[in-house]
Amino acid sequence: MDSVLNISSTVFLLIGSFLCISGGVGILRFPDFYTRMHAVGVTETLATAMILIGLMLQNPDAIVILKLMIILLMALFVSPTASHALASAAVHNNLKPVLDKNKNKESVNSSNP
Amino acid sequence: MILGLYNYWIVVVLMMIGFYIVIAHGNLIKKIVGLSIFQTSVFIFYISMAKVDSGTAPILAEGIKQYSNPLPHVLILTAIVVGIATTALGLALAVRIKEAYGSIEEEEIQEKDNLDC
Amino acid sequence: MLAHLPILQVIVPLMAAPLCLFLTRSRLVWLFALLASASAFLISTLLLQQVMASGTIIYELGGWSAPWGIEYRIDQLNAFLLLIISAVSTVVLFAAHSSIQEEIPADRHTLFYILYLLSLAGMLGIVATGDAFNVFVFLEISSLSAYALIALGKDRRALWASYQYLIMGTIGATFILIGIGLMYQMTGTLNMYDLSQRLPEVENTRTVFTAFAFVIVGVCLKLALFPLHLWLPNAYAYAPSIVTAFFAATATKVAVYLLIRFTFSVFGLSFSFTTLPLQMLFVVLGVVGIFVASFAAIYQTNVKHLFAYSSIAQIGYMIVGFSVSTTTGLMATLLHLFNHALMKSALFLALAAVVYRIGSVQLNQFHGLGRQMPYTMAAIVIGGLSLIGVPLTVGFVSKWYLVLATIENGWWPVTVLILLGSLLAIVYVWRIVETAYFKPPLDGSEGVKEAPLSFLIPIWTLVIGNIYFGIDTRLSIQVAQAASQSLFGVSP
Amino acid sequence: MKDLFAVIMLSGIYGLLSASFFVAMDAVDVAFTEASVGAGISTLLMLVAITMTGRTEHPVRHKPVLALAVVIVTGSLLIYGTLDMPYFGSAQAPVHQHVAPRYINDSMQEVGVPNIVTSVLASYRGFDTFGEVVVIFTAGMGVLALLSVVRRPRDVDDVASLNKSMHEEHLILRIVAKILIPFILLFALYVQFHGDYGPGGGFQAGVIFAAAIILYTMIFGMSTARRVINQSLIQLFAAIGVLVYGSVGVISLLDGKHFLDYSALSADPVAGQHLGILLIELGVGITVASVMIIIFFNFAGRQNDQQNKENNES
Amino acid sequence: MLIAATIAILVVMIMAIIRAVMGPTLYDRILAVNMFGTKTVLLISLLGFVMGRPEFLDIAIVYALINFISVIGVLHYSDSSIFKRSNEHEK
Repeated sequence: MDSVLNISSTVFLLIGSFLCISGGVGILRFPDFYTRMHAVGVTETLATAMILIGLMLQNPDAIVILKLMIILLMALFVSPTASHALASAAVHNNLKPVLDKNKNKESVNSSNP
Repeated sequence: MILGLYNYWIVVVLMMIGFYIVIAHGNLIKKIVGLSIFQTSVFIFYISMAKVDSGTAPILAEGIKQYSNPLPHVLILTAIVVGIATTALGLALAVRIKEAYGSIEEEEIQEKDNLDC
Repeated sequence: MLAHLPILQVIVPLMAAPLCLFLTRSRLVWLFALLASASAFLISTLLLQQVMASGTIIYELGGWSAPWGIEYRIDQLNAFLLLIISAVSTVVLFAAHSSIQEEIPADRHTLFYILYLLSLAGMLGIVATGDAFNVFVFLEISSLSAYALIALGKDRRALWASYQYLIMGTIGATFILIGIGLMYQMTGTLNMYDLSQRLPEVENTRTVFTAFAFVIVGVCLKLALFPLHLWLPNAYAYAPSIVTAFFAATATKVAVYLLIRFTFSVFGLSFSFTTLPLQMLFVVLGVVGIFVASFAAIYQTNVKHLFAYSSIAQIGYMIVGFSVSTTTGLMATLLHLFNHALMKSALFLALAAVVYRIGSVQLNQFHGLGRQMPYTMAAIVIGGLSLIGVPLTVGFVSKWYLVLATIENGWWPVTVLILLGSLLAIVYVWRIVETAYFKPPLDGSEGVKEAPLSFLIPIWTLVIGNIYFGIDTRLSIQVAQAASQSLFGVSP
Repeated sequence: MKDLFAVIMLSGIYGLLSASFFVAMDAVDVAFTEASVGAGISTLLMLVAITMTGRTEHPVRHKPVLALAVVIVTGSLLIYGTLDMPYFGSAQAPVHQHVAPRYINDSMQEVGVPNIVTSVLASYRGFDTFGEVVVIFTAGMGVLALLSVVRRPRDVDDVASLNKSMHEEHLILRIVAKILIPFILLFALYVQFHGDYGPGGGFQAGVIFAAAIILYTMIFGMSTARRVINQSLIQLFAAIGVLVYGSVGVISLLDGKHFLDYSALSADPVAGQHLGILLIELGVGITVASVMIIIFFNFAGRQNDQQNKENNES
Repeated sequence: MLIAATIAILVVMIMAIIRAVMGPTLYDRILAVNMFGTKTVLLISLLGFVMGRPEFLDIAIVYALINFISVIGVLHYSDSSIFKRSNEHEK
């Protein structure tokens, strides 16, 4: 039983870490704000959930699991809300996405709103 | 084993970055940011000296022998409060200076002051 | 209750400050603040008596013995300083109600009194405490309220002066914090007495040397010692007059106290003055400070600026006395602390009265004031004479002991320089006298009347103090002597 | 970096980083405070300030050679000073040998609180904490003295209409905030009363409580928040916090004990300590929460005023 | 395994800092800071487990809260008129 828990915890943590890293690569490599935002927003919630679940499997203490649940709930509430607010603020202030692949280089510089 | 001090050296470098921002920059807000970096680095210095190898947080629990030193933590809790108080007051002053002088650049304010005299 | 005097000294003004918020009328708040300050004064008198009679008083806060808890340790030096601060604060506060009517908007009056009381409590706390970190906390209480008080000044330059003071003051406080941290790291204690016991063991380490350097530089920033004085003139000149009178008489004194406390009691005389070339450094800085500041004072057109620079020069005298590091030298410093507080508070209060009547302290507005405001101007003249060091004023007593101390030590050139510095004081005081008495009044200033009694009473209390303690020197000398002897006794 | 906005974002990151460092160094209570203050409140205040002072820094004309020299001298002095320090983490350092062992070994018998930081903070060095509360009270009064504006009723309506247009579209934010705010307040209470057993205490609780109010203010607008929280009432609360703390001390004075000696509060000294710590933490919490709210309201109120003026002009 | 996850998170945090320094727009920085904040929450939770005192998760909760509030604050105050005006300038 113990080893099952351990292995599953490891798997969850691994997936979480991988998602985190991919989000990080996304925020660095993607050409404009909206795509970066997409990279982070998509991976973030899942990565957080994976890592927190992985941690929950490590510890049998009820209080700790409860606290982790609270953090998870918070993350589920907060991350999408923050992303939404951020994106809508960007749109509201006329930040234009980079649509054409050929213009990538110039647009990164001129994507100042 | 001189490397046993590396932690303090990093703190010193951070401190000096903050200190440099305070005295070299002319922008009032930036000075305050520098000040808070300077102070935070001092906090890190205090906290590093409280750490004991293989010690844990100073909250008593069963089966733990080595705790880190709680006293610097207490001092820094107080110092953090002092820090935020200074920051708040400094920012309030900067806002008022902007209203009164129309600028938050040290040089421009100094020029306007010289005109007043 | 007598056993609790040390703590009551600090918490009476400290607790009175928040209580002010519950009072509604400005006059009521003023009376309440005055009451709090007066009781602090009463307590400090009793404390001084107790200390002179029975020696050092130790008060353990929270009932925890030092070094685990915080203790208040009142010896002659602290008791003397406590008396100076609370006395000046009470007298100055007496004039506050009239003065701030003119200078501070009505909706800020309550806040002014609160901040004033907090600043007072902060200074008393710094002086009373025997714990190095507690010094830092109370230093910040007094400084934060000082920044806000200075910024209440009418002129927009008050804001800028306050901001500069905030930056310098915070750097100073952070330096002190670093110094305390380094000391703590080498000894494991924060209590000053305990530090003085444990520092000698590790005295020769580079860390303690650095700790000393940081503490001293930090204190000197607060002290406005010569190269670090740039924040002071503007802060004093543009603050509300009452605030200037209070701070000019007390704030730098507290810093001098800290300097003495750290060098003499904590690090010990032998470390401070023999291991390091500190003596030379301080004499040079002190003397250069006297001259630079006095020359600067001569060229000022704003009288508050003028006296602010003169304050920096006076700090130079205190530092010279301090660096002689003999009993007489230290005694001269302590006497000068007391005397300078008397004269500067009288001078700045008189300026507050001038501001109340003519709304300006530019020297060219002073024409003919000698006839229009005879009592106020007479007070300025006596204060000025005291600054110069004319016999029968307090200024003479401290200069006399200072000269004695330098001669005793064989520092002839310093003696000559001190006397030359006093000559410079004659020049700047004369400029005021000349304008006020020998120039005809300006056009359109016919309506200027003598200041009201609420100013004259405190001003003349201080002026009479100036003369009384210049003639009957027993009390001040006795206390200063006891204090300096105890400092040398503690750390041989 | 000339863009102040970026500078402030980075300093927020620095706050978060140093707080994580504090966790790694076992200073959980400090990390708690630094997270809420360094990364939260002070970043917010700086942001509000730059909306009023402008966002870009002008280039410096002169070369800061002197400043560089001062910094290098100070830095090398400090490095020089580190050379004789005990090594990082060494249990033999004087810091761990003197004073501190008593806190670690005896505080459970003497104070009876598992969190040693709390027992040192509130009992052994309770007077420092009193000073800390007064510092924060001073800051609140100072900000009031500098920034408070006399409010006319007409302005309030302007603000309300402005806020309405600004926030109507943030429907999602409003709903999430409505769910979160009670939870945050509850959590603040938990932190307040759990400080004896885990990281937390009055200061942290106060900041979290204030953070909830600040969130409310930002999402529902200044004038709505003003209707909920009366300005002069909150000032009285700031004073009450300090007074609660002080009166605990005065009670022990009246009982003939030393100032802040909590054993005066109860027949059993340890129970007295418990009660005393509870009361003073409450005082800290009240003052900190109300001062934080005062500071934020005054900054934000000033900013609203300036905006209104600009709108009226244009 | 915990250590590996911690290191991964640290790497991502560095990436976020790089993005926050590079910008180029305001929103990129906010995004980076927000991401940094959530990663800090994870880091703190992980650190608690690495050090064997997982009961300190309270700090992580506070982080999550403060992070949310500061993102809202940043957006709220970056919406104000001065920013808009300076943005128009840049155009």
